[in-house]
Amino acid sequence: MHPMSIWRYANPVEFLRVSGAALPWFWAGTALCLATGLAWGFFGTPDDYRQGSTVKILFLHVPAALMAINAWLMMLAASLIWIIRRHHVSALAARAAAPVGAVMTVIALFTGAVWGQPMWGTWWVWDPRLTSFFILFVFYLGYIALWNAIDEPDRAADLTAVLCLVGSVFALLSRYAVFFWSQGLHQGPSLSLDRQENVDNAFYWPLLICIAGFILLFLSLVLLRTRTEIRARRLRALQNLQARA
Amino acid sequence: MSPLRAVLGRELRLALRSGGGAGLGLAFFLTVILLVPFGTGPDPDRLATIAVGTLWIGALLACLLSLDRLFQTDFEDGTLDILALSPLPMEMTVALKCLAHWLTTGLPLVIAAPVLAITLNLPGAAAPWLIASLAVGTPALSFLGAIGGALTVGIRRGGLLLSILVLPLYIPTLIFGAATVRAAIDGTDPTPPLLLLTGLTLAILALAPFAAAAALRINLR
Amino acid sequence: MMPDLGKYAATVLLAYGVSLGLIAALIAASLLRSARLRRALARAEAEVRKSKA
Amino acid sequence: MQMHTEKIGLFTVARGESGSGGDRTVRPRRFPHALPPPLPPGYAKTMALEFTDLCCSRAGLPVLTGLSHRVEDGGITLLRGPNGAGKSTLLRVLAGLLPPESGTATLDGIHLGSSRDAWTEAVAFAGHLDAVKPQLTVAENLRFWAALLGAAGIDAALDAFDLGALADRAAHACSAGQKRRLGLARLALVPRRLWLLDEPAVSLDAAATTALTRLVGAHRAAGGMALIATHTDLDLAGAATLTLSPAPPGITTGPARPDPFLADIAR
Repeated sequence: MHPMSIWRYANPVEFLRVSGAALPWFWAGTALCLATGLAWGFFGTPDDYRQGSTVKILFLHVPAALMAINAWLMMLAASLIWIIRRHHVSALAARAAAPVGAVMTVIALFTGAVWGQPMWGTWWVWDPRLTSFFILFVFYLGYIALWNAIDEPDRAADLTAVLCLVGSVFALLSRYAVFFWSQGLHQGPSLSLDRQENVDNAFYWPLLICIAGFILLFLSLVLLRTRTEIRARRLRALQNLQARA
Repeated sequence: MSPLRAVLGRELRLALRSGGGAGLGLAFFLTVILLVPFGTGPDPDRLATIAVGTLWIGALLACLLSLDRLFQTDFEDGTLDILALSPLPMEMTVALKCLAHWLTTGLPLVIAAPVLAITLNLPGAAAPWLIASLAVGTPALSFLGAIGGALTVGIRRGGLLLSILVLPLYIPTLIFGAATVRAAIDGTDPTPPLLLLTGLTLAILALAPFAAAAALRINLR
Repeated sequence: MMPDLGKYAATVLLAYGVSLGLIAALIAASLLRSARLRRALARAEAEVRKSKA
Repeated sequence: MQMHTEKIGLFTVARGESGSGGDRTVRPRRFPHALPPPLPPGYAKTMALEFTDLCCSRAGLPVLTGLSHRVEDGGITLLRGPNGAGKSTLLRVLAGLLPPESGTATLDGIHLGSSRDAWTEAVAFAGHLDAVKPQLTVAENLRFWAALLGAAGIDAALDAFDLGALADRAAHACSAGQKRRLGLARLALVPRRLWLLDEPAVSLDAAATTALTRLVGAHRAAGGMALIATHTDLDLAGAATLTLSPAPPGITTGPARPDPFLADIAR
């Protein structure tokens, strides 16, 4: 194997070494970005003329919603790597990411509901986007439950990878079906690459920093949890070793 | 007798013999529909507004009920090992088992649904669309259920997990199926959702056996 | 220092409080499990070394 | 340990010692387009079952650690060994149900993992489960398997284990031994090159055990091969014996693959 190959990091020992060195920096970046972005957003942005101070929820709602979807995409990629190349770290990273994605989904749903209450006059509407996130949350629950239900780690990795593939297709299908089922109250995308179409400049930079903070938070948590999963696998292997000795 | 007919005939025979539980799904469906008015009150107008949702969700749950038997008994008595080594591809075996499941569970629901719709005061004009949407949609329920059944086949008492895995997969089918009947009630054109439902079902019939067979092979290792 | 949140103060504070609480709980749970497995693994490694020696 | 690369699907992967790179579980793929390694000269025409350096683990525990053996045309091998030695695992690997982690197996020149159809048409597997449906009668059970496997009829199978009198009895009314006979009768439906039998004599009475040895004898006389895991003595003259022992307490499952989570304390 080529020494510069990225698959080098798929070796658990190598992964532990590199991630252990990187993790403090990730945590520092997370703390810095989240503190800056959220403080700027909370203290340093004006109220919206229509939505009042509720617009500050944007700085949690949008990054959490982004990460809820990106976490699933990361799990999909990791599952594919496991199926195709059978790198154990990849399967464990998918397992580690699932609860993080689920919590991000809950945050997106909760902040959406709290935000919607004064705007729409009700805590919950079956708005297509909220509903899609609700569906995504159920997929997360199923995925986590399947991991926990199977004793053999490699078999669990195989079966959850199949579920992740099927779930990805159906999460996407559900999204379009839900848009067919109900037209929404949501505003269009709040952030795009074209700054003219963006939310007001006053919100742009703090939002960007918050998104960076959430991405770093996700990465830190996934690294930490993957390290834990690797240790759990090694512990299991050592216990097997002792039991046979 | 061809291998295809052999598998299908055996599945049907097993479902219809004692302990097969072919009628249980239908009985469950009847019971659910019986309970609904106790929850909502007997007002016919109110019942009419929820009839479509009740019938479709009742069908969904009745279908779910028997899914854990789809592969579990064959897995436990070793039949699945031999089926996996037979000349039939695993995907075909899965598809045939799903077809048998639909014939013994889904089809009775399709036939019973319009009768029960009358008790829920569903407008008569919508009844043909209810039959059509269920006839087109319930095969997808059996085939999607096979994925969940295959994933949980090695898990003891996996029935609850199976429902958590399978029910979210039913969402698009439920949306288009119920939308067809609702459109008929509202007087709009019910064909677009019915066509979407048909396309969805065909795609599921084509692809689900591959996912289920892959999961079964993993569980047979 | 506290900005005037107007009539939506409760809404905004609730959203921030619960979200940050959830994130903190997730981090705490991850760290606790990490520490627990780290200890358990260290014990197991020591036992393996002892039985090898 | 030599290193060679092999084209598998889209990827070229290194086979052999994985060294520090990655933790790939090297296992033969079932994709039909995967090219099997070339056969040594003079090997392809050999009518035999041969497996080399088979390694396999169940639930993370090594079970087979580099097992090699050869069964000649018309040869019978009895698998011996204590519980947990890997007899059932070996049979499942050779049936094609369980992909080995490393090692190769060839049957009449067909590589395990290269063609599912060719392999499954050459083997018959009778596991420790009978695959008998209690709701069906004895004859219905057999007729199903006959139709599935493409057999002409079930009379020969009924005769092989003297099941004629039981033909119309519901299988749930059969004793354990009768169910076993029904499960084994499947072997007599269609000719297969290799029989893989897991404890076939369990719960069989003396007469049925004789019927079993007679059936295996006829199979051998027709040039068939068999691998039989058994604790009881079967009267099979000239049968070879392969004794399996539980994997030694150690790290690796074989020459090719150390457990990736124990790589640092592997040999």
